[in-house]
Amino acid sequence: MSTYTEKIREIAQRLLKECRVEMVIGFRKGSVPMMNEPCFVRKPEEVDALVWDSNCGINLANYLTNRKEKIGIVAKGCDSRNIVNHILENKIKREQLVIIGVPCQGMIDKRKIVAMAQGEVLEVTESDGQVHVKTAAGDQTFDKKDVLQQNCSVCVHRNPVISDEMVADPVEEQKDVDPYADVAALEAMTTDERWAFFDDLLAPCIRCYACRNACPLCYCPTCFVDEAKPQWVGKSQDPIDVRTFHLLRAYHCAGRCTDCGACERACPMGINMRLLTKKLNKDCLDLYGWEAGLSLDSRPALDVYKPNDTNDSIL
Amino acid sequence: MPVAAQQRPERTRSREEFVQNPYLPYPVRIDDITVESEDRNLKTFKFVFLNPDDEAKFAYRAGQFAELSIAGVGEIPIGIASSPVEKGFIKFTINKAGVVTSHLHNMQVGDIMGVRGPLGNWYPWDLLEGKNVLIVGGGFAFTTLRSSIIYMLDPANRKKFNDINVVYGARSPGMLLYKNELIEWEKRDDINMHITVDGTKDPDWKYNVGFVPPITEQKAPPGDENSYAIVCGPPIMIKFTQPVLEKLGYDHDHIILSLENRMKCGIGMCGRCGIGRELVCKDGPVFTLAQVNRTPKEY
Amino acid sequence: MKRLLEYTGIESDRLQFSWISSAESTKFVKVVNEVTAKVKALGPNKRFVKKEAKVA
Amino acid sequence: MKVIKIEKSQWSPGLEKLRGAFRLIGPVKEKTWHDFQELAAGQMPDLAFQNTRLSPKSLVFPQSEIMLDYSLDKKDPDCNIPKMAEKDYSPRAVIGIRPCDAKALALVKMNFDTDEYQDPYWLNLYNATTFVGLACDAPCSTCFCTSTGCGPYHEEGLDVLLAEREDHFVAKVLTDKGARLMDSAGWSTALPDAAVLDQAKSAAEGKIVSKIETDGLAAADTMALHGADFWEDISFACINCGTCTFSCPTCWCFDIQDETYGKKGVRMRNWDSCMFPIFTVHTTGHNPRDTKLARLRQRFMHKLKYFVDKYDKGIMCVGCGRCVRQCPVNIDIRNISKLMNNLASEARCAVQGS
Repeated sequence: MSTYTEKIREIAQRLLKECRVEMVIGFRKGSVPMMNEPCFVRKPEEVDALVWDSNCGINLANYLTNRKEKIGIVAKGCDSRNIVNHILENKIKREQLVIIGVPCQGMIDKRKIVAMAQGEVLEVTESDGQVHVKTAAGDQTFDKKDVLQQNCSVCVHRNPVISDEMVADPVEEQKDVDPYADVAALEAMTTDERWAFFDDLLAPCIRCYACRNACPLCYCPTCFVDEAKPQWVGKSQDPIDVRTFHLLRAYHCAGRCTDCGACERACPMGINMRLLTKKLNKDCLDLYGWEAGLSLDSRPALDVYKPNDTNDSIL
Repeated sequence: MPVAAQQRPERTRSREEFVQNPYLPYPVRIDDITVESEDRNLKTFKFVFLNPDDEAKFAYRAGQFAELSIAGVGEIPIGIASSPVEKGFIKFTINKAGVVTSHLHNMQVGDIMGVRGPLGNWYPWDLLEGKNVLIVGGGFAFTTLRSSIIYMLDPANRKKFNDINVVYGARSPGMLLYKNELIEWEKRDDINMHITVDGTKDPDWKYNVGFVPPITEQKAPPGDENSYAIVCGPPIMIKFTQPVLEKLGYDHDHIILSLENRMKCGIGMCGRCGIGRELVCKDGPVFTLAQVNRTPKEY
Repeated sequence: MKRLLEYTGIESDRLQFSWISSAESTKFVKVVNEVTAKVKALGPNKRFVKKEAKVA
Repeated sequence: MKVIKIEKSQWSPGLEKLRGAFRLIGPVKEKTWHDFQELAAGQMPDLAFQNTRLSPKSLVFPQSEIMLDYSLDKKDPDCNIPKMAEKDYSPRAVIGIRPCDAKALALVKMNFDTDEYQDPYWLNLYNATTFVGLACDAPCSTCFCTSTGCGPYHEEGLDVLLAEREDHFVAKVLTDKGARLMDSAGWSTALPDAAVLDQAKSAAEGKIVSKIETDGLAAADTMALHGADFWEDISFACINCGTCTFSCPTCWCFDIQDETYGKKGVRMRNWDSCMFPIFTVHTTGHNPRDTKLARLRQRFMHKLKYFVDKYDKGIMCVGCGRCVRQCPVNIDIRNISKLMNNLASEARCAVQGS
């Protein structure tokens, strides 16, 4: 991972020195374990702040929306797909960007480590596939593949789909993984079981909107949940209002979501609301053979009409 | 300090003591509705309290505001347009803009709703005694200024103040509030009215034509340690009137403003209307320009 | 949308889509009867309903 | 200030006795975190925790709370006239609240209990509750209470302070409310040495490794802080979600909403956040704080400057560290306070506008 950091700093410094970009967006070291803070660097001498490790799960494409400057952006696989989506949806222009592609090796799920740690987690380091955790009650080591974020463990697009520079050779894509196994498991349940499952899943929600605000797809000036004239959904903790919010938020991501996991990572209550967006991703794949943000030349599935589109759900 | 503070009895900490729930509005009935502006977006509502003794509890000073409450729709903070010297009713002039105001504009005489207040502080009437008062108003922010003018012109109060000048402007003659009262005040000799409109094609328009700031510069008296200016209007008007007043010699703690901000509770608890340490709903809405300059411009 | 609602536990028969031009009155009658029959078969909706806010 | 010894054997019988007079609330383990919940019959508070994930402010300030209800039925004489909602304010006892959260409630009380207005909902719940605190002997690495005028054995806002020992609890009774609770639980074996906690107190305070720098904030010039140039850098990462404000024990902002259900309706209040754009947007669309920089700045200026000036009781933070641990993009109040504090000491302004 440290070679990634050096390469990112070197590319960033060159881009800033040659004035090809006005700023580089990346991560800087966090002040608590397993956390990094998205930041921007404007001067070449400040590039040493940039780091890269397995705690860069927040999607940096979220910080590009409506920006006018020329920007260098560090982007792992899913980030790059969201950049493609941003360009297709006119939220940023391709010529504004110098994309520093990062072949991704998967991000750590801090909640898994906290659950398996004996005491309070004080420090987490990683070296060649192993994660070393220093806790208040002694040290522990885990295999990285056991502590990955769920979406990273089934990710098949680790390499950036679009980039101007690459920090390393592409990694080998995972083959023997079924990204939609969890969705299929839910589909197998009965209607009553599924209703109860989502009741339980969304119960802890405190309506803080971290899932919406961490997602690059959510850039509406006034979100439907904030609208007062007319008011679509209640603002209280009533379970039906909470469910309505999550249902409609997920529905707005249909055919656009890259399953980067930033929503689940940002949620203070650790809710796996990705189960909603992944169902829509699975449907888009089954019905239209579409995966979001793979190339700049094809329009998203729900944005284009083809004669052979399925209409089995229409009377 | 708001009037409620002086009457607050020595408090004990028992639970039942919270008889006065500050979120509970006084029930009122709409007694009269008059359309003020030609575009029908401004209406003055006259309310009467359903419980007569609520009126005494609602004793207010000119410059305060209240939360108009419609059950099932919401609340809106509106400056009190009626004057403390007018008894038996309270008046508010409402501009049709959002959810609650639009609903209110569709209500009829006789409908029941609620009023919560009086809220916020008021124009510093004790300080203004014996001083010259210049009132500069614009558009529909003239409500609390009407309350102030009627308060000052009341026979019991007029002699407390020296000369009173009023500069009040609106986009066109049809947009002026309280037109007949304006004509009455124009005729009086103990108040100098300078009514203006941004523009008009009406040939027999007898008063000024021009924006409020230039008219203020031409007609308003120079400022000195005995003169205060109360300014209330849209931010753009305040922004261009301030240098004019400075040129006329009004220094910043002689320029009094009534600010507007998003509000919900109106009693200084929900934390939304803050500008720096001050809360517009409780420490304001009335501030001197000197105070406003010491706080962040977040209104 | 039908598949998402079904997935989260609401019977898919409760939501129907149809393309009917204003000229196709017979199709409109057919679709309305069909949908009414299906919803009646399912009985009153108890899931996605908010009688009043269930809060403190 | 009596100090009582509660043998571990007396602990659960005492709690059972308390159930007669109080509804018991305590920390309950959920998957990998704790939250305060009402304890079912026989359920014991799980005191093996560092702190709950969300602060216990929801016990006196529920996230959604109905304030008024009203009829919308034309035939009803009281149509359109709101009434105060019926509430159950039967006595409750919170067992195991941490000193930082208790002090936070004391700070927040200053907002809801003022000379001019008292909030009946917050105060009725607060007064109906007896707070039995649990001192921290193993604070988190992100706790910085000792530098915010609070501490692992702080007593402000508590009725009883417990300290857990090997085979017993040491209970320091702080108020009459606390004494009444101890009597109804039957815990009365006095401990002669009232200073038995002092030694543990300093030991616990020694374990606090983190701190926040605030000494220069009171004298700082508000406008200089507001116009500082570091806001752009530290607000860049912020995604303006409500996580920090909803998990913070000293945040009290709320929104008021009406909801109608056919012939009746309610006026309720919900937690709100200065991080949300709609918090301050005017009906005209004008928004005094329309950038995330302005909103983030408001949160930290309020906690570290406006509150300090208004109440002169130190900063509006008890160092519980929840916002530091929960922020998805790692915005750290300790860093921001240091930047503000450094700016303050550099531009030590002689005249602070009154």
